Amino acid sequence: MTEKPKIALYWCSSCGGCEESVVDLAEDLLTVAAAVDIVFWPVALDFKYKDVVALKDGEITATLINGAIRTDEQEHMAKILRKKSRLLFAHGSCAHLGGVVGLANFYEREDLLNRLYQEVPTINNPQAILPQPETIESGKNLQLPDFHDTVKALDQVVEVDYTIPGCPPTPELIKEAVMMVLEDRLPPRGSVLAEKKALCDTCPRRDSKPEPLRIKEFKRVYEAEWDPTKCFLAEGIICLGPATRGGCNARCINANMPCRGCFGPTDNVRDQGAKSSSFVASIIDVTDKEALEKIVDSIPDPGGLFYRYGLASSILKRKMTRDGS
Amino acid sequence: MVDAVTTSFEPKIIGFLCNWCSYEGADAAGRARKVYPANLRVVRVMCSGRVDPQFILEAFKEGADGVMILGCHPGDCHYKEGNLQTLKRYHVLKRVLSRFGIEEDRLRLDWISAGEGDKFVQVVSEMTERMRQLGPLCR
Amino acid sequence: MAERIGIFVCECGPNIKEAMDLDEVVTFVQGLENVVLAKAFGLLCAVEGQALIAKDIKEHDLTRIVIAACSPKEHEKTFKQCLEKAGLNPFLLQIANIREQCAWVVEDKALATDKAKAIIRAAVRRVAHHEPLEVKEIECQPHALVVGAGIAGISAALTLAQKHRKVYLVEKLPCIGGKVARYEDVFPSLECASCILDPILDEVLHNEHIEILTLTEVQEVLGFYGNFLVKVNQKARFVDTGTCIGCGACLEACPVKVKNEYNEGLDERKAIYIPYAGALPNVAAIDKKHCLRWQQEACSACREACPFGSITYEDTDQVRQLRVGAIVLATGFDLFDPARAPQYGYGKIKDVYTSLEFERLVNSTGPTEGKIVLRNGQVPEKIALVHCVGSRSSKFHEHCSTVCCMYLLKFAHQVNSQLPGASMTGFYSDLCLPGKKAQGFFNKISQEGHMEWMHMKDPDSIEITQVDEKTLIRFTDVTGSPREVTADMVVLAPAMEGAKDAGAMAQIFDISQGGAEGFFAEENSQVAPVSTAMEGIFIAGCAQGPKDIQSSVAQGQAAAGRILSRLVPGEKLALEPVTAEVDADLCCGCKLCVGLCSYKAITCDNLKNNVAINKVLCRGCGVCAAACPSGAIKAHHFTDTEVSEEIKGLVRHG
Amino acid sequence: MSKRITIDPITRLEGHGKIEIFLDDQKDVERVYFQVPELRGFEKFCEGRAAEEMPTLTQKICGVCPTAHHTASSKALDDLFGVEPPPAAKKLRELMYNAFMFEDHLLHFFFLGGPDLIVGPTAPRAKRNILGVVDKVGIEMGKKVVDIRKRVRGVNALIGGSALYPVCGLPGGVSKAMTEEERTQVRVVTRDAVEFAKLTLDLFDDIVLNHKGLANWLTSDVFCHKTYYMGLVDDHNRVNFYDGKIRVVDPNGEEFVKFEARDYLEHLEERVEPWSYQKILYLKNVGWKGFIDGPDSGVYRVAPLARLNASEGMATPLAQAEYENMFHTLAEKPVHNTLAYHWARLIEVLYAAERMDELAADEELTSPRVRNLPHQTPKEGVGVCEAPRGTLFHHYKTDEKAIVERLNLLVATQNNAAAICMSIDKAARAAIKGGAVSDGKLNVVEMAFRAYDPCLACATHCLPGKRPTVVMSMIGVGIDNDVKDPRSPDTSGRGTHSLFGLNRKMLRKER
Repeated sequence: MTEKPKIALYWCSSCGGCEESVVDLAEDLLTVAAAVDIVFWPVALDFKYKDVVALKDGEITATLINGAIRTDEQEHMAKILRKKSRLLFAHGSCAHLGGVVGLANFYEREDLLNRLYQEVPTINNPQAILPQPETIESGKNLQLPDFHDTVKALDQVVEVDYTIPGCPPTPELIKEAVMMVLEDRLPPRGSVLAEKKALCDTCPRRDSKPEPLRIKEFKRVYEAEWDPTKCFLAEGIICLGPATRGGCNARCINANMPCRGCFGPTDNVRDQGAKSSSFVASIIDVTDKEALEKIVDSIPDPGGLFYRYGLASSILKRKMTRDGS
Repeated sequence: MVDAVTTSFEPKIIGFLCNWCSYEGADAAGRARKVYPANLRVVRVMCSGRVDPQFILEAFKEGADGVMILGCHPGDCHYKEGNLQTLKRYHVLKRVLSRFGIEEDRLRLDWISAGEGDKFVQVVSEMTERMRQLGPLCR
Repeated sequence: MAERIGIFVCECGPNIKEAMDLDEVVTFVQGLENVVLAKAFGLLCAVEGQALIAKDIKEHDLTRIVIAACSPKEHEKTFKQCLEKAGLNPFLLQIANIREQCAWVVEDKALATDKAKAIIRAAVRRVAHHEPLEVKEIECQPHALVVGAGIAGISAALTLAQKHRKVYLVEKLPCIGGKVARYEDVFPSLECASCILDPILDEVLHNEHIEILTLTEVQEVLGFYGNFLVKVNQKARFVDTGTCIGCGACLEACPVKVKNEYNEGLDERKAIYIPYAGALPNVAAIDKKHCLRWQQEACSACREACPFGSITYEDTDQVRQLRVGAIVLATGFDLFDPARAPQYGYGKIKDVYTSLEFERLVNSTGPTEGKIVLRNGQVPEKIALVHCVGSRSSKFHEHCSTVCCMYLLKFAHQVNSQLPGASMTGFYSDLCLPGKKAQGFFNKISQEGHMEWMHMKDPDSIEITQVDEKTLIRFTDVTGSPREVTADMVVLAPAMEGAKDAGAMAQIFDISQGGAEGFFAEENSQVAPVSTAMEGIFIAGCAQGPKDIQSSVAQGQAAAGRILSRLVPGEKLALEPVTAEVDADLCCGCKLCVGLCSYKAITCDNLKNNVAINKVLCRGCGVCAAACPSGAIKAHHFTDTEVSEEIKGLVRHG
Repeated sequence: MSKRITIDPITRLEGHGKIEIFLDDQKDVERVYFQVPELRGFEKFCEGRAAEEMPTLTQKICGVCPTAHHTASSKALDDLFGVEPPPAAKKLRELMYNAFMFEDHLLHFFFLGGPDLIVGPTAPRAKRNILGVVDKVGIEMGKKVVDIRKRVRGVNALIGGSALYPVCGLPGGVSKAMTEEERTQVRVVTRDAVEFAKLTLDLFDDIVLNHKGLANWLTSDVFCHKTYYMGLVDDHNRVNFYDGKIRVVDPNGEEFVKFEARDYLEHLEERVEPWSYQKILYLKNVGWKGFIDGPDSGVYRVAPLARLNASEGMATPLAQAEYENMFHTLAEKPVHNTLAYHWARLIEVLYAAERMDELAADEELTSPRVRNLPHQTPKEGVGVCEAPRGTLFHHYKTDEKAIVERLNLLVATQNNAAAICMSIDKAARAAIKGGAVSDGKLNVVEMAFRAYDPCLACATHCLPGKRPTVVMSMIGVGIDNDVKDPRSPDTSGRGTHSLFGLNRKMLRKER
């Protein structure tokens, strides 16, 4: 009998939500698992690093990696798995775009450590102890993986063949991706396996969008109540739907909250944040200096909002630094 | 903040010039043989309204220390209101750039008509001087 | 397959050559990716230069061309043609401006050399991504739209029709002829107005090339010279123009009376009405605002009365899309409202009239069938004629309305001939009597006598009050001393202003107004008096400024002339090839771009839920492409890739 | 160079951790280190963000207990803006919260820590998991577990938008009201939840308490630490997950302090160890004396057992009875045995179910008024709730435009960090003598922390939550932890197939 295709799953810097989304495949996972050999899944199985190394290059049919890349260990694993796999999938927002953790790129590594271990009000750390890559305590040597200055999306350390977007991706999308592999009907390499169009296309509030859309003031979700049937933008609440790939089943919209962009940009857009800033600016209905300054200032934290998930994969990728790192 | 680097440092500046007013203004300066800093590199666009924020980020990423968008004066836009779209985008983008640690002065928006060769020279010179003070944008 | 790029560097005599080290530049760009040939030449724009380019394109089968020379503003066209002749699509060219923006503005030779390298490198990177574009042509639309069927509009329409141009003559009132049709006589000839106007109106009404749209207003204008798309709304008349002969039977029958605006409210009309006796077309119209049927009352008096069954309550407003090549705006004037200047007592003192009211009073088809009488029916003995009401004024309009002096003289003549016993007083601060006939007219009327002139210090130094039965006129005379005069009747000459809806018109047609007086601004007051900043949109008559009939006719004909001379049938208009295009597979129908287009070129298909850009209307500014949140809009010749490659070429390494 | 034994990664918990056991020359345990090796720094990169984004931003700390972070964060926003949610909003939040506690606790008992007791600490590795549990409790029970978790998660999705990452939290309320029809559906679920919780406690009686070997573990000194205990209590000092005051009792069960969330800084302090990214919390007013227990050491514990120890009862009748029963059976209060966490957890499951049922019965739940708009200028806010794994604090300082300037997060497992290290150390010393190491023995070491159900993703605001449900489902598809080749036949395969089929129901995508 012919060998079953080999599948591997691995996580890098992530929260576990993507693993959850795989489990949510439920009985479909059963179907899938029956049709494949899962050769590596540290989260679930006892296969170890050495088992992976033992595999021939390209022996794994497809590997799904979730989580962003921040440590040497993660980068190293990603590279090995790339070598061993015919197809490599970025699984979820963090692998795809850097995700929420990518926001750390607005700060220096040191800022993070100092905040955590020295500044927070609860801390008592007079000798300013910081976790160390290597500690020797009474002759005992203890290691911790060091972590990089910059959070990276998966495709910044290895070549990625396909992407399953979302924080987390929907089980449907994951299933479809795996079936594409099994049934050998994958779209062109590099595709993001979700809707081609932005969220507005499938948004339940689509038809309530006025034309033209003009905003004299932006409202923040805590400042106002809004009509739960109307387009958020029309209500003056910033929603990133127009700049975000569809495929999420508009889950946030259905909970009466605006889109924050977890599915990332559509194909021709290189920087979701830049495009968001552009379209948000374009619906502003004032041009006189003062009024303009005022309304623009009313956009809360434009950087963090427009780059909520996509900072690490944006054009600039991180805060510009004096030392040029 | 002028640091040691800047004395020898020559910034690279990308200018997005609209075809109808500012690019003409730049040519006018040329025809009048008005000498100005060689630091400026010009991208011609039909309208300043074509300038996608992605272009500006790309310019910074590729090595520009400063970026200028020059368009027709409000009311004189060849396409009626393209420059006003740019004006709005500029104000939003400025706030985004600050998050990236890019000083406000590194992005400048100004209006230059076809006749204003002198103003063009003045704006380019100011911008170059300011970038010299700010020093290189490290990446 | 990789592109084969040829680079031609122009020495421009000494201009470029001496400003930089051209050999270094050429050697450098020679080594750039996809470059198969790079050479410098003395003067590329010269015949020899163009020949060289054409020859090399063929010999080295080049697929992309970079020309490093003067500004594209100088010779881009020249070189485009050159490519075309050599069989290359002209859009596969990129000009590197190393003269105006390099050689001429950089002193240091080394710096100039570096900058030139960067500029050319950018052009090379960019041109590799150029796509061939096709310049599409459409046949220009020879038809014309004339807005306003007054004497100016009519003159324009007739002139155009003489050359068999189809003309849509749009009038918002139910009848044509404008103000002139409501005058009795015209100055200075004192001919009867209808005698000169009626034949013209008749000609218009029966001209096969002129389509008159009464009760019609323009709602939207898209497009450009040679290709305007105009949306007009024709209000329901509820009377069949084909069968109604204007017998007036319905008017008798109608139970509703309202003030008759066509007689300046001096008498009443019915809800179904003909504006004034002799109004053309001589067809009744129902005034929906007052007709009982639209107050939920079951009245059909007029339908029952009509012998021809012409009453059609079923009529509805009709919106039409007209395609024309040019537009004439002849929307005329309205009078300054004297009530805004309480000193004239207008609206408070009953026998104070505006000039238009007096025109109707002396008009045989007017409220009194031409009799000059006071509101109480008595004949006035003393009549005051007041010049410059609201014009030449420090408080209101600065401008002189140019015709008031003349028509007040006309009034004097009309009074004289009807009420020989009546005395008249003219209150003026200056008289405006320009041209070859005016002074003679003044002298003639003065000789008729019965006219006393009061020389005011300035137009504002007059006050009209009611003292028991008498109307008292106080004013400061030219010497500065206060004076008093009484009168039975006062006729005011209010300033001429642009039509009340001129502002709205200006918006719709995207032209500007000169100032507070509301007249449309001409392209150039000296040499382009009937054209506007908007190519293909012309102005004529009092819409452009105060003037008499003669000048209005002249302007109407002038506007028509401009159109006839330029808008030749069969002429091709090249469409802008640098336009934006929507990728329907990517467009999510967020519609954010729709409102951004200054040319209303973007429309949303709500069924397909995506937008489309009208190639004819798009001007290629690229605003929509920059704003499109999902990158679904491509700005041809300025695509994201082309621009970003150019940026890389400009700033990367050195 | 001393001999070392490394357990890496430790399994059947959320998050990544590793244990280093150093043996002395006698091959006895000299020192044990419990390391947590990563961080993502939410405390830093949430600075500069808009306050209203915190509930959806901070919950990405952990894909396992996002609802806890979402809730603590929403409450911090209430405090920040000084706005009380309307009654309906509070009830919706609490309902969602108890639903979350219910399914998360069950997850632990049946899939993670529970198996240690149910199938026995030293049972073969292949059995120490949901599969072994099902063999022991029977497939019918297995079906019930799967089914009730699925339906309760449905309640989460209904209120929060997504069962995984709720988005409904706003200062002063929630984004969406509940309809009467929805409430009717929910009531059916909550009634069944109560029944199931009872069933689970009976099960615990049968297979743990009535099993001498296992019961002994519950009293064994190996798992005993006399520490302080902390938990959230209502006005009558009864356990509450969603709201109340924080009560701390000393090792003798006497109230040590009771404080408002806002005052947490006066009572809690953290320290850093160079060999772990996890920070270690202790009672500020007792002070850090090292990894030791007793009244003089600031080490305290949180989560189920601690909550029961720190309270004087449960707010619902059935849970109250079980509460009394436990302390009576174990004949001490506070109970110091770590393994009693398992029991306490099930009592909380019952409480969560009863509380859900109370709330679902409340007609006010469907009031359309689910928001109050804030009017106060924001400055500082603290929010607290009892996460499954312990007391969770969110603390924000903002500018007047509600942009976060500073934030501090004290997450559940951090409270237990010191105790966990101690438990592992103690268990290792007891289990490993003369260097004799076996899988069973090492598992005894792992049991020591597993009882706490630690969430290290949270603890470091960093690492991938290791999905225990995944462990289960993988067994479900016939892969056994001890069998390296998944293609090799697995005797338990059949039973697990049907189990897995149900697992699907349980985990089907929320809508």
